[in-house]
Amino acid sequence: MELREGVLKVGSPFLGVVNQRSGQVTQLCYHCHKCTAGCPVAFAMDYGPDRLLRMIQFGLKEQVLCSSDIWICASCETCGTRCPNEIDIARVMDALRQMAVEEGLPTKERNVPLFHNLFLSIVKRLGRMHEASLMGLYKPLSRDLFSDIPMGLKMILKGKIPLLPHRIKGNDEVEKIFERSG
Amino acid sequence: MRKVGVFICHCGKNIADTVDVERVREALRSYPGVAYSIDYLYMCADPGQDLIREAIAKRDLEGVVVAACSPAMHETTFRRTVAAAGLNPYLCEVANIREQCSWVHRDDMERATLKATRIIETIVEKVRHDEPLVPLTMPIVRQALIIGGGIAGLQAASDIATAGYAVILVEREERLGGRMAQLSGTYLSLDSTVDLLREKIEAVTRNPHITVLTGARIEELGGYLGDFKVKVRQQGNDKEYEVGAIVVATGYDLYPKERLSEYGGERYPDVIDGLEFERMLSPTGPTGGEIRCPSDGRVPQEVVFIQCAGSRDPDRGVAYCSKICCMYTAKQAMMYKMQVPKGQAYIFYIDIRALGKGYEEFTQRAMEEHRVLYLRGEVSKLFPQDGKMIVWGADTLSGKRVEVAADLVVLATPMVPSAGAFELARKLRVATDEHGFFSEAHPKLRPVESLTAGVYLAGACQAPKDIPEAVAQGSAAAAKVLSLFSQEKITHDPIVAVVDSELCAGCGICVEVCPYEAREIHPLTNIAVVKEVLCQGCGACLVACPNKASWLRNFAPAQIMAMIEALA
Amino acid sequence: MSNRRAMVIGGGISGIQAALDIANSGYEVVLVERLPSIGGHMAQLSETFPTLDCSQCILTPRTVEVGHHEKIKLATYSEVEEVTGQGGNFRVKVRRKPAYVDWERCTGCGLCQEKCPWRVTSDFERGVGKRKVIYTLSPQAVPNKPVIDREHCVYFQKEGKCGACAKFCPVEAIDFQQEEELWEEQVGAIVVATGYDLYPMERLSEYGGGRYPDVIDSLQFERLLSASGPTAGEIRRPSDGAVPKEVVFVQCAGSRDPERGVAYCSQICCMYTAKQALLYKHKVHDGQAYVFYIDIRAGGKGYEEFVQRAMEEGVLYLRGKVSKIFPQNGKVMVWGADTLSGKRVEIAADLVVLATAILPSQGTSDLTEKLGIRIGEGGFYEEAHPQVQPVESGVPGIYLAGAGQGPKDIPEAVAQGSAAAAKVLALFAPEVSP
Amino acid sequence: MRFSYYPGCSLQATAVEYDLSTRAVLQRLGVELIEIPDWNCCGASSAHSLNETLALALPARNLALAQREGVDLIVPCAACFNRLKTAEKVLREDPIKGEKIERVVGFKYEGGFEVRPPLDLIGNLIGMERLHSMVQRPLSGLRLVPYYGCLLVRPPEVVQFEDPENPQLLNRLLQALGAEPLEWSYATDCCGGSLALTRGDLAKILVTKLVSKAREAGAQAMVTACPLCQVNLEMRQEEMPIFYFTELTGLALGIDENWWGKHLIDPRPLLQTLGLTD
Repeated sequence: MELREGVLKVGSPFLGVVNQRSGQVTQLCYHCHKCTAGCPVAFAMDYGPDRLLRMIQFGLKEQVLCSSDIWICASCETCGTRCPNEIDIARVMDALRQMAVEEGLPTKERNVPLFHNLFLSIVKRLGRMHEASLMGLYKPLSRDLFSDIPMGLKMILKGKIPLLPHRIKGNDEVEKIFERSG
Repeated sequence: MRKVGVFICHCGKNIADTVDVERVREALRSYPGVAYSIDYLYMCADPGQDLIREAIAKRDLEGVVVAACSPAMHETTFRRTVAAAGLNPYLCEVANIREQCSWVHRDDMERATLKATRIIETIVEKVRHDEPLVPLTMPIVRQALIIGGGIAGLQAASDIATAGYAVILVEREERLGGRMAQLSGTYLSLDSTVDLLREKIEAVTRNPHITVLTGARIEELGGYLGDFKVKVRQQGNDKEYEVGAIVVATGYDLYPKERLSEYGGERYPDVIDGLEFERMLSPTGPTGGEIRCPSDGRVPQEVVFIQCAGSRDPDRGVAYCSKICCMYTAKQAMMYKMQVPKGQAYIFYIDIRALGKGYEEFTQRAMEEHRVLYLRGEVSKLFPQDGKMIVWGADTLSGKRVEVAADLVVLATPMVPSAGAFELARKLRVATDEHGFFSEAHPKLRPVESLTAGVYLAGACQAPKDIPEAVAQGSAAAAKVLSLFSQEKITHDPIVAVVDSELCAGCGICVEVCPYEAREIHPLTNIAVVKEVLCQGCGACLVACPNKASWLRNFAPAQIMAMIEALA
Repeated sequence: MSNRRAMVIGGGISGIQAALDIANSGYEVVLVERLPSIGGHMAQLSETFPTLDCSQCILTPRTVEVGHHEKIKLATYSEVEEVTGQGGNFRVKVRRKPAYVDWERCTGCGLCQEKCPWRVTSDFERGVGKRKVIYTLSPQAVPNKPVIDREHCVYFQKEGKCGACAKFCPVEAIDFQQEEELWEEQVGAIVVATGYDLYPMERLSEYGGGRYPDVIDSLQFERLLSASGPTAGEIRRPSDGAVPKEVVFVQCAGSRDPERGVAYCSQICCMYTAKQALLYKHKVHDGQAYVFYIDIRAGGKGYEEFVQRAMEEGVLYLRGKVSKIFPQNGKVMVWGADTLSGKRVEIAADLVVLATAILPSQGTSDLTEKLGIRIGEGGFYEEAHPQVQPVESGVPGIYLAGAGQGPKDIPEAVAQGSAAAAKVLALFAPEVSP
Repeated sequence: MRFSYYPGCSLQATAVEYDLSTRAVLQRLGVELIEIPDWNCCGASSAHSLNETLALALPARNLALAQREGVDLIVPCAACFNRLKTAEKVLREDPIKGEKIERVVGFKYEGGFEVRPPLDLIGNLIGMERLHSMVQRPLSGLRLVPYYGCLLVRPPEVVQFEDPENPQLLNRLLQALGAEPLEWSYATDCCGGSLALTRGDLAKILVTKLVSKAREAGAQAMVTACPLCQVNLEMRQEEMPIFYFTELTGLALGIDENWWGKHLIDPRPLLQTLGLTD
């Protein structure tokens, strides 16, 4: 659905789905931009939180779900805290990220969902995080092999990154939680 | 059995096209108690009314049912008609077979006819059980109490007193003029409010009919419409007054700045609210009208005005728009530019609400002539840096973030009901809305009346409004008082609640539910008493009474049961 | 000794309120109304914001009260011809148009309207409905007496042919020979409450006003919404009677547009548009309503919350002006913009509703000359002082109320009606020593 | 005073000094901590990005473990605290989602305990006066900016902690320790911690700005209560040490644990110049 020249069609269920999944009434936004004005990473986004809400209102599902915004959002909650209309935009971002992953839509920011996926796969296996494993998986897959490597070594040397993973006893419970959460 | 006459109106074709009025007429003739039944093209017309009058005389009718349009249209007409024929008007009732029947069943004449018959039969039952009633009357104390000496209260006082009635004007502060006295100038003309207000104040203080009590408060209020008893405390002394009507004009306060923590609350001296800036602009203010930064007294070169600094913010509990901020901000920015021509004024807004005559043109002037920069967006954060206030905002129209290093920031904080308004409302037994503003009787057609008889509203105590609206409301409230005072006596519909003292247990539930303060528990008999002149016949008490000890006159339980029987 | 009778010019809600407040204080009032019955524009409305009360239902008790009031002399179908004298003692010549019906005889039975074979476009229905050539404005009209529209009446235009109304009238009230009446009223004070008209849609040529049947103005849409309107409250578009599934509301259609000479804001459009969009959604559940706006001006008690409710119920607000409207394949194409996303927007609509600008009602400027009061920018009556004398005209004894002084909504018009009444009452007050 | 304790993954790894100092300080203040047995990862920002149920259920399992202890739960990691509070709010206020989470985890939330950050425990339950009275080595001359970050204060309706625009506890705590907390306007501005690894470039921009603002305010160091912030802030610059508030509390209370060596930016030179450590 192209907004620029095409015909605006609003009947899409996208708005309703986003509202339902995020628990927010996003059409209450009157576009005062307070969210975007206070957002620490809006400068790096394609649209910024306010415009993203606008696009949700327009039902521009693909543009929204493929935007860099949803992955660049740092979940700092500044937007929702200041929103006069009580829209918790960080919850909207969560819902959008979840939908983007479910729909398997491409994104420029592929490393962010990759990171989250690896993170959770480790938690599923061990019950807890293991940074060394995470880095070992993430670095090659993200095609970002070398950045922060000296920093990682420094941390290992300082005993801040244990090399051996610790699996919790109740890991079967955690695995069950993963399974039941779908 | 009371002899009832039934008069069926065709309403031209309005009724007769859908309802077979002749069949209805015939059906009614055999209904118990119906002594006479006739149909006619237009009952409300003179020949129709003549029919009714003649039938009452010739056939000794003791009750009348007119089956026609809604009673809202012609009940008064027909009651007058029967009264002219010597029958008590409360023995005449209207059966609505137009709005409630013919208009809504145009496609089914058979059933519409049956329904019309049934509607009329129920009303016949009602009339058979109706009591003859006379309107209630009571005397009026022709003196008004105005609470609040701001512009709305001053206007109400002077209009009432000009018409020759005595007025007690109670003002909490030591001076009259209210918020308007704090302002620098009005928008549009930029006239000095001081001069405009002086005239209004003089009109009040010079009027011999007006007693001005400043530094005074309402301590207690008793009585009701036409005869309130008010205790006013002034300099420690209490004095009681009797008044027939009350105008509430207690105005507004600004929302406390300290609750706006993302704007620094009260932490930064160079972040001020709209009224503080008014004082700065005013020649009688602390700076003699010079715009200076409170922190160090310098002339601000960049001033940021933030509209909706708390308003339209359900998150803060202020979901409403404060209505006046768009205009006073435009005015303030303009006055700033006139004083500091090289300075820059920025206004952050969401919507420019220029709601008034000449207002749109005024904001246009601010933009065009005075180069005030309007930025559509909200400010996210304010903080000090290097002696300046850094403003982080946005302009949604360009989609850009905006950062201004301002010398002075002016917050257009929300209008809220003035302190103490809620307590006053309780004393006056007047309803308030969820924000504490006084509730009007009807948002469209009764904007200056409260639901409490004899208590009227003017100005910003009812909702945010600007000076011309407050003035118009002050006059409007005065008109209500003048209409009241011009009556010889107050007359009141006698369809009011009554209490069966045998059944009443004095539980007081009816007192709680009555929206008009028309009920109390008698201190000696411990039985509910109806203050008939306050009762509006709404029926809330009847429903609430666990003992069924209460009913409305001419809506007695037996009567209603008989009406229901007629349908069965 | 001044004359303690008042005249109210204009029988809309503001004039009604003024008349009732004065009459209820015991003074006689002459209420002059140009149309055959009172009620003004409020009688045309469907439901009112923000409570969604039925307009007719809350208005009728007031019109009926006026109709019955012993102290109010109703002069409908009449206009002020000439005013002489001064505050306290005005002499006003009133000219009553011939109704060609003897209202003294007429019982208001409505038979003539039924029998009249000729239907023409109704002004009251704003062209989206028809009426007979002998007509009342509505079934609840006060007074409920018909008038004959001479211009369309076959009897007048074809030299005596037809005359059905006269044949069927049971009380012989039809009087084709009736002439206009001219008489004089002596009053001490005058309240001017002549209200507003809408900007003619035809002048909005980029929106195809008047050219495309499915581009209508907001009062036309009110008639479509109204239960007593031509569609009995069903939303049907004029061209083919279809239920529109996409409706575009265009605010500021003419207002805030100095190029068109309407630099001012019409003040009520934001709210009634929100109401219309909401009512549309209530009637057509699967329909989509779009509102193009520049600023949402919801400045009244409960108004902001009302607009929020419309948004919450699915009305889509687009911030921008519409640049062009044109028909295409049975649809009405709307080219607009949304400045919040910086995008152009194109909507294939079934119906477009223009919130056209509020103008002073026709005849306002003539009346100012007769009354000797001032007219201000935009052609509205000018008040003595915009801040502290909003209902005074500047001429002693003449007061202003309602939208004739400037666009305003019902509660403001009512408050002004009462305020003007207060001025009259103060003027009429007998000298009482305190 | 007895509390249960949820350190969370970071405090076992990159924020080990936060764990050490928290335990030591609370012990000194007379608090007994019981680490809830066999706790699991709360899912951090990854779970809520990908799966809402998981994001609530992972912390809920820890709440279930804490519920057995029946005392308030201390959570030093601001991210864990935030996730646990979010789950707690759903369990308390949202019957539909709450019931689902209970089913997924296999427990019944009964409440009866609060989730608290140690800053709340020290500042509000123990009190600044008591803390001040126990200071053995006032941190005189140490000029610091308090840095709360995001997750401890936002969203306010979830964390129910301090005013997110103007929190005060860290300032008051530093005062009680004899240090010099400085006014600055970035105490709750985001450092980009959640993007530290995936968009290091963005994190760097945010960190650089914060550190330069801190320097402008005259700070020698920053003080945090969040392991994500601390690591991110120390990773993306090389000059300004970033303290956990518990480390400085320990220092002032005279606890001679040596956790300084764990820092990526060694704070010892700074402390030495002020004579606060050897």
